Amino acid sequence: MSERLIKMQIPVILTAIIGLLMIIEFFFPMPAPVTSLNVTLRSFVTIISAAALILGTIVLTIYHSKKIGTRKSEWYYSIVYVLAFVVTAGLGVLDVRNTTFLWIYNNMTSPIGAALYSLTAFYITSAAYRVLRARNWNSAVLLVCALIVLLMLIPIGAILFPPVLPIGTWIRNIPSGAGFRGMIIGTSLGIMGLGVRVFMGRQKEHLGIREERRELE
Amino acid sequence: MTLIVEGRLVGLLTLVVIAGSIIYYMQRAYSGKIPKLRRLQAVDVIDEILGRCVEMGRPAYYLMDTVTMDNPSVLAPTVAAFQILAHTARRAAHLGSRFFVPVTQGLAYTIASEVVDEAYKAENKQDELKLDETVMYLPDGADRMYIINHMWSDEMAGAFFLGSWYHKAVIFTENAARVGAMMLGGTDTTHNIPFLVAICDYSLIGEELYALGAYVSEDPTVSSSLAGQDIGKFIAAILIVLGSILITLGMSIKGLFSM
Amino acid sequence: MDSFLLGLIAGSFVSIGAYSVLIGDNPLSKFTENLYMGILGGFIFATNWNYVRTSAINPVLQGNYVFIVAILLCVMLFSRLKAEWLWLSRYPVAVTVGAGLGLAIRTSVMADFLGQINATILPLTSIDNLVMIIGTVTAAAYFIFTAQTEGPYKYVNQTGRIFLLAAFGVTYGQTVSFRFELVIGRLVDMLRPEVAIYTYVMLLLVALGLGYGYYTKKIKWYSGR
Amino acid sequence: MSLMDKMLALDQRIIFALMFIALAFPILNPIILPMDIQQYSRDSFEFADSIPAGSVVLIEGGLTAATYPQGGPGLEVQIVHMLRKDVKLVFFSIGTETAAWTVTAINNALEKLPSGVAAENGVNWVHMGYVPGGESGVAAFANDIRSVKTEDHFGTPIDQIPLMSEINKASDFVAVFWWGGSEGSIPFGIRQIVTPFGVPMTGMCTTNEVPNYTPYINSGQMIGIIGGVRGSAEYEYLMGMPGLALGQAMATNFGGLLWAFLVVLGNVLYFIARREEAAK
Repeated sequence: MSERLIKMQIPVILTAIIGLLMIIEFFFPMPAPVTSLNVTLRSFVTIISAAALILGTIVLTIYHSKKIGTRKSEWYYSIVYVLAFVVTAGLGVLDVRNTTFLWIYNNMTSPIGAALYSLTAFYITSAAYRVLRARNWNSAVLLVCALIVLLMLIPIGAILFPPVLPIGTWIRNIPSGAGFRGMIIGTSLGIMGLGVRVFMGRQKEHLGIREERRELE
Repeated sequence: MTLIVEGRLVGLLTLVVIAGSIIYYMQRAYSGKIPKLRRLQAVDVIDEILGRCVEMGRPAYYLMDTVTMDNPSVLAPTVAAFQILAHTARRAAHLGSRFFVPVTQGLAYTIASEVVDEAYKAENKQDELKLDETVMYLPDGADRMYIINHMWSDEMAGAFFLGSWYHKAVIFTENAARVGAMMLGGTDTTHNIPFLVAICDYSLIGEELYALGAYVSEDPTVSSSLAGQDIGKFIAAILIVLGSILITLGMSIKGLFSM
Repeated sequence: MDSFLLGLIAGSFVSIGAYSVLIGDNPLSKFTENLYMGILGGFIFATNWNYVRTSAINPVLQGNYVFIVAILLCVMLFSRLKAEWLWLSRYPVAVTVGAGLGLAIRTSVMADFLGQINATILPLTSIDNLVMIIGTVTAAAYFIFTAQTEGPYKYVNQTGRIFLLAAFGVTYGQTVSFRFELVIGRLVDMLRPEVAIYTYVMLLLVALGLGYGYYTKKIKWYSGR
Repeated sequence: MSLMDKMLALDQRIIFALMFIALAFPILNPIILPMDIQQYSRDSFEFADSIPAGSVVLIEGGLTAATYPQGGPGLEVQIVHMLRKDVKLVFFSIGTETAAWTVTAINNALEKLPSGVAAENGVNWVHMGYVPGGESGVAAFANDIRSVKTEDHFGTPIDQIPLMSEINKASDFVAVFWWGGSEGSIPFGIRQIVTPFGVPMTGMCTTNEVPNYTPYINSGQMIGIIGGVRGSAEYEYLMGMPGLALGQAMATNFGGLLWAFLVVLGNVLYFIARREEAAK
């Protein structure tokens, strides 16, 4: 079989077959063997997704190890990464319910993750003061809604500015609800569009195949 | 043994109609008739920003944030970000403005380098391009401080925030605004659209990012897909308006949906 | 000093390390970030390895040989590490992307597309219903790209944009409160009566350390921007 | 530089310090203000309260370290709420981190349980642990639990768990409580459980995601929602068990006011500067 067939065409066809199998199974009553094939395929998807996450951590560890090897700028921080990775992964692989492994995770990773994730609270505030301007009616609508809703959410807001509560709830339920409803309809059509493009083999970037020269030229 | 699972007939018909219209436009596009997309204001904004950079002799930054190729939910914005990069790089080469594209993922870095290289070659401005200074690989975590510092030291005059943006949107847009750059921002991650819309001079909302990518690259696949999806939006509008009028008159078609 | 209190104190120290990035990148913040990435990487590696072992390797050892195919696909995924073998990884990606898109499409057409249309078919008897109908239709129509903006579509487009901006304004306000809640959640643990003293001492030490670093120019001071 | 420019060029770190103080101050000396209950929280609570004794509910635990302080108190109180009503609970998570924090929620809830309430692991509740694959994982789990889970989070084989003996699909549950935190995973529950199996669903998400899900609530696909720390505080209040969430909800007061003040101040300065330029 030609190289192009194995390396490119079969993966594309395989994507379409599996995708259509899932869709057909949902709309049409299926004989038992087809349903059990789909059940098996879905359990494969969870296993491969777990392996993909493992691969992600390995790629990052390789990057940091190379950085230590070549002594690139600030390579000593990579030693911290590699040591932390090896100790945690080692303990975890031996026994995923090891108390030290869970203690390290609960008391070292969690607080840092929470702190890093909350950093944007500070950046939002400095941005609010220094760049968030009602330059045109676009940003004016956005800013007024943001202020009303924020004051509605904080308990003191409804006490200082009572009308904020009914107006804020109405804005969130009706205009904002309609806006998001429009976007959900659009996103749903977007997923269908992406599905058709991928199953028809017209979109292959996810398989690492950059779009070949367009047939038109 | 009913032919179709109970309650899912209308869902199947809808899917067939929408997928059918997308395939129809796709076949037409590949036989030469690419659907004509609405010219988005952002196309002129790209030239306006790059023109300003040439006047002031300062670089423009093109930032894409998360660009991973194998995650389907991030595939559409990633492809759009690269299509717009190709167009913007070509316009930058044509107008002769300096251009900087930091990327935080390895695979995306190789693709971005290819795209920019091809763009300068297409404008035969190959000699002006110093690729390793234009497209740079910055590992995740180390990119924030590097980009912010260079925004200030380069006194950048223009910035593009296009692609799948997450919590870094606020940090970069604030600094870019403080430096005084003219900015075009667009993402489809609903949590971060507000920041780009509020802070950037011009902004793209959700699917407009894909439409801009398709428009500037005349890509038959995405253009025809958008044309087919528009059919779905027409159907939605008609069903809602018609259904609401009928229900006001006492005739409800809501039962149809659960056939 | 039981391990729970020790844990809270360690948590407070590393949080201060993470927050020090607000002053500008410094050795403490970089150390904390890399420590975080390392431990989290190890945690993700171990927990996902446990899943693959219990869901794929054990069944094969117990005689369920279908899962050999799953293990094979996982191994093929690792071919991404070498450019020449990249094509091997296209098979596992094809399975996940194919199934992923199929599963999303098959119910999205009913839950998202038809579900939202059905919910917007409302009697024109109240202002709320009218606003909801006009808003949903124009917001969805805002993303129509094959209609030219010269004709009547221009007004539909602008109306839709107002509703979308209201949606983003609401999201902006809610996100601001959400971000504050994240900080509060961290501060509650750091300022617990039995932990607060350690937090204050650590803050002092970090301030002195960084101050010394900046004074002697060992750490780069980022000018106020 | 005019006074205006100087005020606008205020160093970021001063604003950061002000924010730290505004958020830390109410934690050190809390002030509790009256707070009315939002309709979404009331709907979610009443739906949970209507679950008949002896039925089995599926709970997705999606809280991470960052979102546990907001959602944790509410989830803990809901677990107590359900176990006291003799409702059986099956937990699962679509993230490794979230699976670990679900264990914390269960342990804290068990401590809060009044004595005499049956809460045996494997009989009254079971934690099925981590299911990878995002939306596809949820679909796999919903259609055939045993195809993706051979043992629970603590390693007990699924066939030795009495609670799981008659359960293998999403339709075996009376309801789903989707504590999605900031995963953005609520649409997964709606698309892979509510729509295909018709199982009613409520749940929790962080404050920033509430607007995204109002369409699902208005359409009835979701019954109310617990929004962020305020939702947890309201659930605690409705259960008559005020706790950690109430104090944190109050702590957002000064931070929110500071943010609002800075936005207004920034815009006022901006408009004054713009009018001055126009005058020149």
